[in-house]
Amino acid sequence: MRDAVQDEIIAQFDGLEWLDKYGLLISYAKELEPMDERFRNEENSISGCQSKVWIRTYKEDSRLIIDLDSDAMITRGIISLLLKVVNNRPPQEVLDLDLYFIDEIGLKSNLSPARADGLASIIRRIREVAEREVN
Amino acid sequence: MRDAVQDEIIAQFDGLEWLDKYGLLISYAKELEPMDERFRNEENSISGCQSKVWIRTYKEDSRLIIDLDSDAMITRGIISLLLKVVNNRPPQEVLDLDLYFIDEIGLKSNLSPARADGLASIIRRIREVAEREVN
Amino acid sequence: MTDFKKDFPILDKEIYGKQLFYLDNAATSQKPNLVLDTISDFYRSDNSNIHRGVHYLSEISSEKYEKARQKVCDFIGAGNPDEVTFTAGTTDSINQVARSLEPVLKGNEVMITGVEHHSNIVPWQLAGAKLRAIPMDFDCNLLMDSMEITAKTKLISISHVSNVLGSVNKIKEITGIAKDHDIPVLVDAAQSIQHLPLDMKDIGCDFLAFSGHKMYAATGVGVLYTSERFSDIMPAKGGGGMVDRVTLEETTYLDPPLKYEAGTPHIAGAISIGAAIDYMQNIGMGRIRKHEHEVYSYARDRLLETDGVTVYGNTEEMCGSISFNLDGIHHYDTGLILDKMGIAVRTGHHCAQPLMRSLGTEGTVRASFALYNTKEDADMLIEGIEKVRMMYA
Amino acid sequence: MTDFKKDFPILDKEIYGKQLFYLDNAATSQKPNLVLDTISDFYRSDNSNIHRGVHYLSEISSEKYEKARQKVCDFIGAGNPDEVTFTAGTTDSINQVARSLEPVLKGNEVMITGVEHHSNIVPWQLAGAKLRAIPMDFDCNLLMDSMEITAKTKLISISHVSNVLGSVNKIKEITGIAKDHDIPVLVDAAQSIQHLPLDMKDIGCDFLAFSGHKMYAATGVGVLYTSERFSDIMPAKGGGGMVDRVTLEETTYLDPPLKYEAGTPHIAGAISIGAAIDYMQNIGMGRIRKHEHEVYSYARDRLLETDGVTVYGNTEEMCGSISFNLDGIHHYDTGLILDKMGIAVRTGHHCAQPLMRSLGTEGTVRASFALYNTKEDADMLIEGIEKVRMMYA
Ligand SMILES: Cc1ncc(COP(=O)(O)O)c(C=O)c1O
Ligand SMILES: Cc1ncc(COP(=O)(O)O)c(C=O)c1O
Repeated sequence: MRDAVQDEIIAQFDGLEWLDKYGLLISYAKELEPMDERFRNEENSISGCQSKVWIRTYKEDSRLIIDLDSDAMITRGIISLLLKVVNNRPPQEVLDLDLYFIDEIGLKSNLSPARADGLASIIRRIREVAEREVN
Repeated sequence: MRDAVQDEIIAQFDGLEWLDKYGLLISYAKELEPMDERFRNEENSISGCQSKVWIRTYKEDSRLIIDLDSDAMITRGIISLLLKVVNNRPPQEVLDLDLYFIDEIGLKSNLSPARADGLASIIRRIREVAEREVN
Repeated sequence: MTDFKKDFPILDKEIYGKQLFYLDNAATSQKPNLVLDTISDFYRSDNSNIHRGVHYLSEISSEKYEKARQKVCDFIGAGNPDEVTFTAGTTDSINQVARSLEPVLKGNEVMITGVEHHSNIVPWQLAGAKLRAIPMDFDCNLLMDSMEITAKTKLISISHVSNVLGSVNKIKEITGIAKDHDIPVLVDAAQSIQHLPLDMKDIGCDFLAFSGHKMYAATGVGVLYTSERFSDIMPAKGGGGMVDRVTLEETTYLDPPLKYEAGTPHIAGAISIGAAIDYMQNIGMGRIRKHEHEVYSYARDRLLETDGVTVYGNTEEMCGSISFNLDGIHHYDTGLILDKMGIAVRTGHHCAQPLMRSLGTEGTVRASFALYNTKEDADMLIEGIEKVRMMYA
Repeated sequence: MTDFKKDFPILDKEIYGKQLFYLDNAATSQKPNLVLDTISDFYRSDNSNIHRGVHYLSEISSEKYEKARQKVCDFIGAGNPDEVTFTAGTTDSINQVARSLEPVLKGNEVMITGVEHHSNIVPWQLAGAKLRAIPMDFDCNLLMDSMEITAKTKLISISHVSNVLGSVNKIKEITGIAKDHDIPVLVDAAQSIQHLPLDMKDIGCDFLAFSGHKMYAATGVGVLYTSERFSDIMPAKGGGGMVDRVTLEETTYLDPPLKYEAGTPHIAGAISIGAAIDYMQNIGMGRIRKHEHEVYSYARDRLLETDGVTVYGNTEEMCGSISFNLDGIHHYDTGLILDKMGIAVRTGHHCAQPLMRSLGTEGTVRASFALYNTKEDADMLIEGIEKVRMMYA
């Protein structure tokens, strides 16, 4: 099922050269609200990434609120896009989402288990949280 | 330096097919006087061979007498040829010998360190004994 | 039956001016074009170190390596790919288990069989375990009823198929008994992975070891399957790629499979195992089994019919190897003469000295078959044997 | 200077539509045609298991394998080929030594340096030894005068060249000191064997470890040199090919090198190391050193001149790797962007977490050079870095 937010992201990246895509990711990174320093700790970190990634989640009005941050800009940029798509939705919706934009804007390689980047780990973690909230 | 005994062996093998060479080796094997059972023991055995090989040596009138045997016929045949060339000579002569017949009758591969057959081990052992007797 | 020989370039070879008949497959198998091309393509267009790389080649290499792991997982019916680690071969796999279990094995006992390869004997001795063998009858059938499990038995480690006899051990019976005693089981599949379909869920063993080079893949690579149940044993080796946090004082490890893969693995080798699996699965394991069974039975029957030949071992199911001797003729002589007729067999103790002692021989001649062997190869072997006998008449 | 790139087919490759600039050689090197053809020819016309074979292919394979051992022996100036054993790689080599020396090391100390790769840290921890590091200054020069050898120091194990910094450690000074205290020395030559001429007689170490895949040869193979002085240590692994007599009660071993080569070795891999040595010697190690030094110094100087770049380490002699960071830019970002320009570098901790802690960073960008790299590659790297900086401006 297509989803307006993802389609808009895809349209933005469409036809861009790699360096321009990364430029765009960097500008998205700059938009992302940084996570409060005191939450950027070991406990909230997601392992298996080359850059550090921190996650916090909580429920508000039966919606899943996700706060993500990273010390690397490109990871932040990807995180920023990801949050546009998954943040602030009912947990079941998060679980049902098909994150096709990742593949379509050319970041699929960042998803491969081989890549230590850990976009896959981030998504896996979000799904786990959503699953827990649904049950 | 050419040597009459080796040259005769070479002439005999010259032009033969492999199976005929082996046939000839088998007939040489049958000529070889078997070593007395009681000497075919662990102590006299040469390791590193796929077939068992036993060796006894002693000096007689300043000549090195070598007694060799094996449980495999082709090894016995080779041993039989080898003894024709090296047996019953002064130790220094044994050391000086160039055993070119092995190469020329096509048994060089049996000499290679790779081949576990151990013709190389047998020759090494004979040389060691001769060396000891010279010193 | 299609002619699989055409897929293996080496089998075209002539030696001493004669066509090669390769019957030393239990020692190592030949490689099909698919495997050769996969290795070559890897080095020519993907080669890079894997994991933690940010660049394109590293990503491609990592992906192909992990895909090979997944293929092995599916091929042996493992629960998940984390149970599959690449090693340097069967011997390395077994040594790793021996090393990891050493704290438990030291001063205790490992139960093996009387047909084991040295690689399933010496590692346990180095780990400080005593060995006991499941008794067997004259035909080398394991006598399960006489197996003496004691309080000291901490592991059962058995070959699936004997590399000497071709006898197939009933490993499911053994895992059944082991389960009753809660003893882990290692299966040495060096001689079965290329012949029989294997399913970890069905067999129910805890460890499985095999080599790439005997299953149409590269040398220097193997597999160790470790059931999830044992995902917390100590790694046998330390190094890059398997650690989480390292200080001079203390180190923490990643989860399996990475935890068990210290250092740069044999990347090309692992990928070649994937290709070998593809090759076998393209034919179909059932079809391979059927063809091999036909050729093996034919060869065995012809040997049994030949005068002056002693064939060793006789169990219900058999595959791969046949061991024999010509009466009154040294196995080494037989091997040397067959070689000169272009027939490659192996002779000697086949790294199974305890079995040789049970058989009452110093060594045997072993002809061992792969999927590309045919009845014609068996006929050549018999012809060769007749010639050897004539030479000794 | 001839263009060596033409000998390496992969270097022709385009990625993301751009020419590949491969600067990840410390992780693994690419393979010249000579090595590729040697591997392919082996599998296509010689492949067989080695030792104890009576047949033609086995003999050819054994001969080529032993010839490779002799080449390694000559290449590193070992006393004799029995001191050379083939392993699965540097990590495996070091683990074998750790396993063999465990009785001596357990509860005692191993002296390392602060720049070590995890593969020269974790094996000693697994063997139950405590680690101490030779202190170093800010530039990562080892401070030999501050090295504290105690009665518990049973081994000194040091890398010849740091895989992170490219710093060359003065191993001859260390073997000198070690000799005074009668302590054995292991040299991890993973990052020097491909760059610097090595001579065991001159260096005077007891063990030397390196990997094939970093010296233009196959993956999954390495070397362990063990000085004759240590020819009687226990083997780290047990299995086929290394035993003399095996019973269930007791096993006796062959002499080195076979004693240390349990199981079927990586035959094709060992032979590929021989071919890689031929390739390097055809050029000449002196000529390689001269060319690499020129390119390395040029690249390092250009990096030092570039604004906003921090370069780590600074020792008298350097080769191979250069580690750096762009101020305010995460190493991972730098690596990802360089990748998209076709420039392959590695980023992260490079399996040297203790060193990262000393450098006060989570990770670095590492460009590492091989004999085929040129000043043009260095220029591309600088150009790439400028672009990264612009994107973050
Ligand atoms: C200095 C050093 N030691 C050891 C190793 C481990 O080598 P391998 O992964 O080939 O076993 C490496 C390679 O990364 C290294 O650079
Ligand atoms: C039954 C069995 N186990 C173990 C091994 C050892 O395999 P590798 O030499 O590949 O480590 C072999 C191979 O000879 C074997 O046949």
